[in-house]
Amino acid sequence: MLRPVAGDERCGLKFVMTLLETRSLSKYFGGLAAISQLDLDVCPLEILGLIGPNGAGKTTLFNVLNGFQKPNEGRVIFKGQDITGLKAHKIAQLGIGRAFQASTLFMRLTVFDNVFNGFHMNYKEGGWRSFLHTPRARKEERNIKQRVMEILEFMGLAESKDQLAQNLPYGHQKILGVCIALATEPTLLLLDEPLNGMNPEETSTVLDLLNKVREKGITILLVEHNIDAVMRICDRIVVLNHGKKIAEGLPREIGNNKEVIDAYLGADEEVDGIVS
Amino acid sequence: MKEVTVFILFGILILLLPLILKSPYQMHLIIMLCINIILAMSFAMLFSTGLITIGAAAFWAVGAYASTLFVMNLNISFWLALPLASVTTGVIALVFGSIIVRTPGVAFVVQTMVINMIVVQALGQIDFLGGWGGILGIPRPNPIGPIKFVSKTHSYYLILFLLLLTIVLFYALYSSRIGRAWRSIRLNPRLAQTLGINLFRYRLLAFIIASVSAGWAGSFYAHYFGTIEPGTFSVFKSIYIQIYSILGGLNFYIMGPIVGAFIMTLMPEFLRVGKEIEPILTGGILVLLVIFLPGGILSIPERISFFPKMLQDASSSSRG
Amino acid sequence: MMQKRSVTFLGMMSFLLLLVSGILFVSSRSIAQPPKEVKTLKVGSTLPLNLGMGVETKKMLEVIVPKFNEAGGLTVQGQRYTIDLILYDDKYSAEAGRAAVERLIYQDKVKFIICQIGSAPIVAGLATTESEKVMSFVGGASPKIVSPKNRYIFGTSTTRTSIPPLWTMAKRVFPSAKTVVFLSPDDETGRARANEETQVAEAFGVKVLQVLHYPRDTVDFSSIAAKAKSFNSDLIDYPGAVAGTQFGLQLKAMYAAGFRGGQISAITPQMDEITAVASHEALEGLLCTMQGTEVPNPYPLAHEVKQDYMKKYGKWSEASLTWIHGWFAFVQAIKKADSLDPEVVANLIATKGLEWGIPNGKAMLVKRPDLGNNRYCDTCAEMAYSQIKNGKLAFIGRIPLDEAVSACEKVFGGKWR
Amino acid sequence: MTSALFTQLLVNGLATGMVYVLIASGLILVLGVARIFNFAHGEFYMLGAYATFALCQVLQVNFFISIILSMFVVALLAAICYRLIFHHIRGNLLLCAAASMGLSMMFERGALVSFGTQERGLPSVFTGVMAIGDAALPVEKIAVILLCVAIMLGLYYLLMRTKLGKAMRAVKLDTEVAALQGINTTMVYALAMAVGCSLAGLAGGIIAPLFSITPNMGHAMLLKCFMVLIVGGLESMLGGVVGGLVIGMTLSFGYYILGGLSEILLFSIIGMILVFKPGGLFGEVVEDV
Repeated sequence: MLRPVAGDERCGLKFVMTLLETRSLSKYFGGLAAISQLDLDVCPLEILGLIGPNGAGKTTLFNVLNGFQKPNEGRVIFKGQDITGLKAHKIAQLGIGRAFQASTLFMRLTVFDNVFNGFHMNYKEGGWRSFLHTPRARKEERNIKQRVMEILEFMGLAESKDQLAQNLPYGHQKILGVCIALATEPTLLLLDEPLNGMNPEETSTVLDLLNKVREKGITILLVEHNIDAVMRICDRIVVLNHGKKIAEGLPREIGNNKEVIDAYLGADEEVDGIVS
Repeated sequence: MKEVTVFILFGILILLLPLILKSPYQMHLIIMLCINIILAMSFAMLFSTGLITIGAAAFWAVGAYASTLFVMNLNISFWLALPLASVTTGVIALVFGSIIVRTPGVAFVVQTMVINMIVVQALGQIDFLGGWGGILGIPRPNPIGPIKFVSKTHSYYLILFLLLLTIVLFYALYSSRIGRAWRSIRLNPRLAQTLGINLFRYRLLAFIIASVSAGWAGSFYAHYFGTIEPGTFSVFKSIYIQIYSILGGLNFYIMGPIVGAFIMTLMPEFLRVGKEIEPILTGGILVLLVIFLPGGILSIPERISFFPKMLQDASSSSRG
Repeated sequence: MMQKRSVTFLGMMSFLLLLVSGILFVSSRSIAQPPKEVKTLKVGSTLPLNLGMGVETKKMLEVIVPKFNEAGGLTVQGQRYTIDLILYDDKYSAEAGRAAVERLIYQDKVKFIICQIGSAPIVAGLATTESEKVMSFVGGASPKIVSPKNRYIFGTSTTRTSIPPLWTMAKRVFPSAKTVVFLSPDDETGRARANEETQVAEAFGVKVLQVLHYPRDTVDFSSIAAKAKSFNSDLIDYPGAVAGTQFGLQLKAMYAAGFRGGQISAITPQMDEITAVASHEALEGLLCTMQGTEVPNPYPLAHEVKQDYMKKYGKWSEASLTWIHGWFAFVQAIKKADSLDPEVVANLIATKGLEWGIPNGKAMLVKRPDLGNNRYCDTCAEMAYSQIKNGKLAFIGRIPLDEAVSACEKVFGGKWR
Repeated sequence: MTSALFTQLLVNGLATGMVYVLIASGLILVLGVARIFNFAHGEFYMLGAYATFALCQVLQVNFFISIILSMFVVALLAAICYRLIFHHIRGNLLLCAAASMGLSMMFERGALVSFGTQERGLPSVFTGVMAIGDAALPVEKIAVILLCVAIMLGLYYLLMRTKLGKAMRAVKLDTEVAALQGINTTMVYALAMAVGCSLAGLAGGIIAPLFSITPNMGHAMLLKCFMVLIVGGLESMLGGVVGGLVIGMTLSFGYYILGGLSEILLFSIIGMILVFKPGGLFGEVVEDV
């Protein structure tokens, strides 16, 4: 499906194929609109930043995109297919991966097992063969264990592979979350505040990693409060406030947008808190 | 290699148990223990997907009654009735499971409990199923060659075979991708969904497999015990089954039920000298075990390593 | 953290302590050995110690058996035996009952089991007692106990044979009664009793309008009573009811529903329990059986057990009498056969019958041709009846043993002696 | 069915139902706030009945004073049980369930051993019959209904208007947040346990003059309460109220219309609720998302 994309220099085209699009998407909680009439386009291979003050509906949007919550109105279209209201596991199988805001991991498993569990969808052999432990299934399992190590090495967690997830430092837990999401081999990765609570050094490491992830052919939709980082890494930025899109464009355009600045100033500058 | 030696020695011990235990009464307890282990493992399997059932005894009952009815009404061999009863249990579990597996948490606990009550009521009310008095004179398993299944020893080897089959089957499941999916669901259902795991399907699968294993335990029970009556399969049996698993250690899906059932089956017999205060002792020990060993008996090794540390920092540490 | 660890430590210590004391408890039992010149005969019993009737029966047995031993015990072929009663809890359940029976037979090597109460544990233990040729003198209401397949089990309670004598008495007390409604619990006993009483009532020319079953644990009988009342029958009968407060609640509810007709029951109500829940008006006129200890001029045996029981425990409980017939039958059977071989004893009494004395009077083994069993396997006994007058049981008469058996034969058919 | 009979059955169902409501609300409260699946709940009901009996019959205290006193006795006992047992394993549903099962075993047999085998009963407090139209209604049933309604109103007040009630609701919603707001959660848990179990104890006291008092009276009641939870859901007190009344009415009218088959009617109603409303009439279906 071709959509016009305003002033996108990087794509070099006026019309590109969108990977994910939402059309007049709305989600209400008891009369209160968490998202209202949202149109959003995500192009392939871009890193799209989603910013906005607390309560702007970013996390709700992720929950709707990933199937945790059903929208009240509107459509979600992924790779040309209508995925509105599908169950979360179905959407995951179609190729939308998600890394969570809070450290949602398998806390009592090792780092390795965390990522290993993430490979659930990527077995070619069925559960029956795996249950019988046939040679083919075991070979595939070895193969997958190798791929787990590849991901851990790629993300720089290989050394702590035998540690329990709950014993990891906070920053590493966040990266592990991304590792698990990568294990599902998604086309589109939803990242919920991966930089939350990190120092500048860790931040730049993660930003490098995200660039590397994109180079592997994975589109990233990023929610982040760290505006500097978003400006640095994102190809495009969408600004939400009260569930509505108030601005969309290149990082520097957004930086100068008066409405955006107002929205942020009006929101007490409190950007690190926990969004409901 | 030390573990392998221990394992082999243990295996020999189990195989030669009838030679060591001379008293048929002790063999009876061991046979009942094996049945209880299978039931507790079926509880543990559902727990491995994050579901807590208080209805395991219901599927045990279905297996027992199905097998009995097949053998006594259709005159088929026990060896055919055993798998047939297991399949019947599986079908009934599919029906109930597809209704209740969608609601995890406390709701599931209450629902399984009520299903247990419904099954017991049905068994008692329907005369065709024997009514409240149950069914008497259920034949022993048909003889295979010289093995007649009259003696406790033969029954022991049969239930041992079923138990080992269950253990191997469950172990294979837990170590396969299915088991990993279950573990993901139990540890974090939200995250598991984003990994593409269909919670409903995997939980239903666990529900059916757990019920089927309870079903063959039931089939064996009916033919070993010779009589069945609805009261045996009441909710309180299900609660006991749950306790077996908790006592052994919930994080040990196979060893936990074995250890827990071992204690809870043999302890009341051991305390029989207490006559009417036996349940008070059993209940008290249960409460103490739960409080002081919340990780189950199998967590003792972890706990023991605490003791030296405890003595060390007895003066320094003040963290509440 | 700290606190928790010390708590753990304490907990494990107390657990160990419990274990050790348990072991000591067990071993102390085996240390105490009786003197050698008199041999010991082990006799087993399993009782539901979670229910009042089980505990009362246990208390009574613990009075009778030591007394019996003091009086010289049992003499078989010139050898004196004292009885060692080994008693386990069967929790009224099949599983615990079976385990207890297996333990009695294989661990304690008993050859005789007496006075079991609950049908579920009895039936569960049946497979083992039969195959191990262990004789059982048991209570329990289940007809499965007297099924022709069994050879070593004898039903020594009168539950299965008490209905025809009851209705003989009922026809005397309520001669004009034409219709009856049954109220019985929805369990095996209730259903079996209700079927049997239907047969008996029809044989006595009384029409059974309805059999109403209620769940075993019911305490609120108002609606059932309203239903029972709506048939406007002459009589209400309570087959299979449990003697205790639940029975009182049924009478209370029937009275509250406005029923004023005649009421009969084969059980012996415990007056202190039912008067605690029901008013005297609600109980007035109930025809029921009476314990042999309560009748005017009780038999010596009845007087004796009551005195002994009160000497040991202070307070008399009629419930302790209901289930002990098995003990007297056992003693009489051994004396008659003069043998401790269950095979010999069982054969003898199954073919020749047995008569013995119980606190209520005389009892005898009867055949059950109506159930296809031509062994002497079930028990008929002399019955005493009473009506409740002003909150007290008032004796109205006995049905002697002969008449009771004849009534049974007339109703169920076949020759019972 | 005449209208008199209908009224009779209605009052009867209401009385039984309200007793279920009382006990089930206690169960829901303990489950919701203290996160304990309390298998010993039926035993607290039994202990309440025995305490009332002891006060009324042995110490000759007035009936109403003795039910209130026995409520406090049960509450104290429950709080002690909480502090000694459940406090160490708080938050763990399964361990609490197992511990409460052990507690139930101890209480049941302990009652039989210490209170004796004789089943008890209290003489009726209200013996009269009230005539409304053609219907003759026993006053004691009406008194039970009124008492239960009054207690439920009191509970409502406690939960909605008092500080303790607010704390309980906060803890039920989110324990951590409540703790951050400075609520002493241990205290709230213990009090929730005490209040919940004392409701069962109160119910035991209220039914003492109507029904009988036996050591194993708790089992049957507990199973009935689980049915109430299935019908009403586990979430709210309202669910407990509706569930209790539905079960009470079903049994009352069921026995009259169907006789012994009414258990089947009850279970088919429960089966339908399982299929169509798996979370109960007033419960949300909580899926793992």
